[in-house]
Amino acid sequence: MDYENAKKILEVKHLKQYFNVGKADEVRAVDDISFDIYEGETFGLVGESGSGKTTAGRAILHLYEPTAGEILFDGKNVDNFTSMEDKAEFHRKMQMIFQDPYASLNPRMKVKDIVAEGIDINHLAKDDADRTNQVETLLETVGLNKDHSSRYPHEFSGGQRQRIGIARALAVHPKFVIADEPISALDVSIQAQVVNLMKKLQREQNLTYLFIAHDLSMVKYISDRIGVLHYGRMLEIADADEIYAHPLHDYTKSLLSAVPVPDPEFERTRQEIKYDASRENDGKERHLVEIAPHHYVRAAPDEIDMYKQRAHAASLLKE
Amino acid sequence: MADTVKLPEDSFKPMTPEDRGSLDSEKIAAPSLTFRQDAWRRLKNNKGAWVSLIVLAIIFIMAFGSLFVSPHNPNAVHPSYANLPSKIPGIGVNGFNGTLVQAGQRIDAYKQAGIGTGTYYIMGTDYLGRDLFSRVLYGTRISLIIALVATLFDLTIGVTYGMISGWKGGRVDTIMQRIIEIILSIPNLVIIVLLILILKPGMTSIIIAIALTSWVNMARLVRAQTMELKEQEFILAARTLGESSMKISFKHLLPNLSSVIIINTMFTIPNAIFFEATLSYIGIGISSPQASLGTLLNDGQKNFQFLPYQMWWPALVLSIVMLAFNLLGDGLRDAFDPRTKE
Amino acid sequence: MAKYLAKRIFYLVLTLFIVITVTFFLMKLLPGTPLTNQAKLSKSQIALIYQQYGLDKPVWQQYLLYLAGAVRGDFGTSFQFSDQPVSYLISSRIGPSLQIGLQAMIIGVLLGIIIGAFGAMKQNTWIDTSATVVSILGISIPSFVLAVLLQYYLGLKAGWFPIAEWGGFIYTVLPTLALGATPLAESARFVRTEMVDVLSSDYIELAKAKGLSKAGVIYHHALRNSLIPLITIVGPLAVNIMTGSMVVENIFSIPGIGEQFVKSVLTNDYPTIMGLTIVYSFMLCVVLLITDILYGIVDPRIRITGKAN
Amino acid sequence: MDNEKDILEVRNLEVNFKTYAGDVKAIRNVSFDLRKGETLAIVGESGSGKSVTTRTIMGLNARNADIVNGSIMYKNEDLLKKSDKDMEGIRGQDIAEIFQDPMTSLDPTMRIGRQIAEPLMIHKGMKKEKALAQALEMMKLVGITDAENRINDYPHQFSGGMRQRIVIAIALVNYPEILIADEPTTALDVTIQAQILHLMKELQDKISTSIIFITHDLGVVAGMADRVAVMYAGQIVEYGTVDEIFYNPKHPYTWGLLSSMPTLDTKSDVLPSIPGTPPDLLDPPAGDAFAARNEYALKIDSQRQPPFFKVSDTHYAATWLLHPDAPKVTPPAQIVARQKKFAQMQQELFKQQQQSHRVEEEEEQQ
Repeated sequence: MDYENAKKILEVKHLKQYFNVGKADEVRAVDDISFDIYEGETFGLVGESGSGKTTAGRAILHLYEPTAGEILFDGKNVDNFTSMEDKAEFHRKMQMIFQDPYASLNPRMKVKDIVAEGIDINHLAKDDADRTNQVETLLETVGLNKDHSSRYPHEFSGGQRQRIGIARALAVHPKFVIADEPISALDVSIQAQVVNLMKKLQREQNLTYLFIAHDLSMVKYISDRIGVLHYGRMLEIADADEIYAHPLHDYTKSLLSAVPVPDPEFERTRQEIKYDASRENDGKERHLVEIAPHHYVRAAPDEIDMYKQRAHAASLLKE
Repeated sequence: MADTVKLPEDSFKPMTPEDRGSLDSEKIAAPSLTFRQDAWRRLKNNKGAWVSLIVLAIIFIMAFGSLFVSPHNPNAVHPSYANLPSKIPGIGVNGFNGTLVQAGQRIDAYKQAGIGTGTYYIMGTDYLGRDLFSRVLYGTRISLIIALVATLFDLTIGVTYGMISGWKGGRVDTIMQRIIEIILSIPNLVIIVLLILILKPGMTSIIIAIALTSWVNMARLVRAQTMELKEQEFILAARTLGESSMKISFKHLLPNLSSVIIINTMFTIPNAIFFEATLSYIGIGISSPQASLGTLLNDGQKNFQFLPYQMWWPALVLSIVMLAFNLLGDGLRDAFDPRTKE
Repeated sequence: MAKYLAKRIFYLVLTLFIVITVTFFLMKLLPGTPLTNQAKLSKSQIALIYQQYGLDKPVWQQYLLYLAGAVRGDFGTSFQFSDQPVSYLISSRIGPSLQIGLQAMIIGVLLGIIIGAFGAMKQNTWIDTSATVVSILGISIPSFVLAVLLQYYLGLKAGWFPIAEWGGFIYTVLPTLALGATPLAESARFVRTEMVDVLSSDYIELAKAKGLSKAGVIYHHALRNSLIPLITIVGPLAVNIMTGSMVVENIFSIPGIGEQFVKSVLTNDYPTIMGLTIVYSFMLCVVLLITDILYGIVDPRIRITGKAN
Repeated sequence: MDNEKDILEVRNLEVNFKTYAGDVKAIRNVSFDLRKGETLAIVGESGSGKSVTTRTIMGLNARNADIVNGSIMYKNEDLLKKSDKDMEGIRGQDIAEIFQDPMTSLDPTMRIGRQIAEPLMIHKGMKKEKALAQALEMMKLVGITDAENRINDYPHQFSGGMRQRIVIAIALVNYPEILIADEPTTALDVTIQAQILHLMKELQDKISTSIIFITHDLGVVAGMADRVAVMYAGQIVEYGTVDEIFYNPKHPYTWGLLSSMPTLDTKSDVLPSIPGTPPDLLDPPAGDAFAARNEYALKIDSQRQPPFFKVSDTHYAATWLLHPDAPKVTPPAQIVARQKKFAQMQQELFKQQQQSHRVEEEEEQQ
């Protein structure tokens, strides 16, 4: 990844998203996370259920009012958007692909109206014919045909629905797309279709992705850089290849060691690494520290040396 | 096995694009059914609901048709024709042939009253000689109007209240729910009685009173459903596209709430009819010469011991209307429930 | 739990306060006084009576006095029966109402559970159909129609039960049946739906996979899980019974508060109407509170966190 | 293929589901065996019929299911011919099942100790105290910490992983001969999944039960299974030992499945993917159900269903590509690499065998 010439499209700074603040059941879904996303890259966000990855995605899209922290999109603070134009532009440039292909399409609307929703809101079509034309082009882009436009969502399979969802997001020509577990509800043979489609679109339309998932092999495959989320905290950020080859944080190691691989030989010799999560709550102040170039680990001041040694051992650091 | 069968010669040529044409894997095999068509299909399979729908249609047509065509004037008093039993042309069964038992003997009441053989009172007459059938039609009409108007209020107030409460959430929701809880803590009938006392008995007061109390249930159901829908990803998708709350409510929420609303309406209508009947029965609802099913029941009950048909007829009609709405509501609930899909 | 209870009791008091306030001012809006039904009286007599009822004071003072009285269970004096305090009217009549109400509730709900459970177990058979017919009829036939029919056929014609009298248990049978029909139908319907739902759940599948017999699955797993939610409809059922009792008590001439309420409404006896409104609301609030607490006790998922809903 | 070691033999099973639009042919002529002590994985996508197969074995199919044909032989008796009463005796005693979602498969209102003890009380006629004592042992065995204090807890007080351990305890408490695991880890996170799979293997050694493992995750299969059956559109399309399926797959669908999953090393820019969607079983295609999505499809695929062709004694695949007259095709790159590895493994195995042969001969000579 060429960090020197890359432009930051999204900067998340100390984002906190708490629910039921001050009540007995307060939930710190996202607890002070910071990361940047560069234009044109795919940033993978992995974590187990309850790690706050979906909440983080929604908070970035401003579907929630953040408890604290800043989100800069294209250098502008998202919180400061007050005028209707600013907000509309933000919603055009940042789009989302959802997890559940069944719940993400309104069952009472025809496919063409679902896809055209963004076009209608932003008045992107000159007239009805233009609208129809745009919708049909979009459907073809995602591998469906125009006959599908007058049907209802329940007539489609999961993979087809997911592609309709992608067409809806693309309708407003976004620059940045948050994909919230877009393939986890799909069958294996369909997952590859959707991932290939997303990659193709990225190349053709120069999209930037925030790819949220719990399937580590797929995240590794599609992402340039990866952030590991655990209990609402970012534990490690690095290049995709590097984090998989040389994870520095114990949690990342444990997570990687648990991924099942479709290779019986490998599976027979696999060693799981156990991780004791209670260590994270020992009361020490921890922050993301750049241990090796562009490789960040959440560490307490007295742990930095330990991580640096690990980085040395993996020859990520030169003398 | 397969080797023994002679296979066509070109069997093992790779499939050509033409061959593939017939094997479209993106094709949708099942017939295209919209949500509404699908629900309609399931409703038609439900005999009870289907019959109820027809019965209700007939009752509606008769009740409102009697505005134009009515066998007799419902308010025309004929003291000499008082308390005649049912007489239906062509039916000779006791109870429907104009005879009644008086002092141990079955006599023809019509002959006794000096009425020609061509005159029939299908449901008999009341103590003032008014045609009961016309009065039942008239009463049904009043009951239905009250129920429908009250339901209209219920739809507007209840649906709006529920949607706002569910959509806004947080403190707004808490306050709105507290209000509902307080209303629920007073029995409905007590509230209605209080309101009618203030507004003076009559049709308008009953409609207002029922409308003001019956929306609570609708509001609660709509709220619960809205809260569920609010978290659905298609609503989130609309929000990420920058759709306004107002537009989301009309484009996404309402269509998806419609089944809940329709089903609940099928239960509020009989409820309103029941409340009206109860009030009129107690004596603070509709007052004569106007008639509703409740007042007819009240009149009929006074003579039930001697002239049971005077209560049987309105009771039968009331029960059938209630039954039909309940069955239709049940049928609709099943029809709209995707889980009953088979 | 204690905190939750305190909160609920606070809301109960608040609700009653609002009910008292609203009814008081509603009644003040009404035309008519205790004297509306009386023959012409001289001015001094009217003044005397006004003074006696405290009607000569400013409205806000009357309100505070009423509020203070209500807290002590004193709802003023009846217009209709002068000299009779409303509280006495109510307390002397609440017994029969409670007896019939409770009997109807218990019999109705118990029978409803049995009918509903059988319907769900024998889903889509004639048993299910007849259970549905019973519950739909119970909901569709108004209780006063049923009451009149019962009175005529079982009381008058068959002579099995006394009609329109009040004495021992035998006198409560017909009103109990008339009143119990709705709770029976409602709970049968509710239990059936819940049970059908429960029977299609994963843990029932697991219970079957354990090798439990059909009866075992129902008895050990399905029944409890479908009966717990029944508690939530006890409140609405209680309302139903209160409403029903107003007409049923009238038909059977039972000296209860329902009959009193109707009588007071017909004679514009405002203090009694107000007193009864408050009593009805109080009873309903208490029922709702008890069911909420009960729900917390019976359902382990709620028990631990100590909060309902 | 009748084998003494076979504990369950499923033959020519056909199951339809009646719907308003017609019969959905959910299982179309499925046969397989389960051997004693082995883990047989049935792999397939949603709707391929894998869950219906296990439900049919358990006798727990939905009301609208219609078993058209077939037999399921267990201990020389056909389970499909057994009465409800007899099946009750078999379920939870001889054949037990673990379900997919641990969050919903436990009774929310019953203490977990009682839930684990229930199969003992039903099948062994144990008294409650004794059954609970044994349930406690089982809880310890499946790794529930602080079991003594938690035996009276309710399901909602446990995490998803712990609940699945409880479900496993319920299934294994009677030491069943056959355990059916229907996607037991799909709802769990990877780290928890790894723990549960580990636990299952450990318990299989201790209890020596045969497992039918239903899943769509080939990664899980690679670690769990001894033999694998791949299902597509209500039929088994390929079966063999785990090494044969993963290193020497013959069916294009298996090829597609294996190569469309990226491994941690996959670098290519485009993932090989299977185009389109599975066929609608309301009206299954006449020929090979996979033909429409198969880039290697032959003319005959659209006309005739392929029979099983033998690859080895243990490995069969239903594809016309194995017919002697069929053209030779080159599978996707990833599959070629896998096949290379398989050839190597075979060679090594051959060498080893020869070596041991030689050793034996030498020993004999001495």
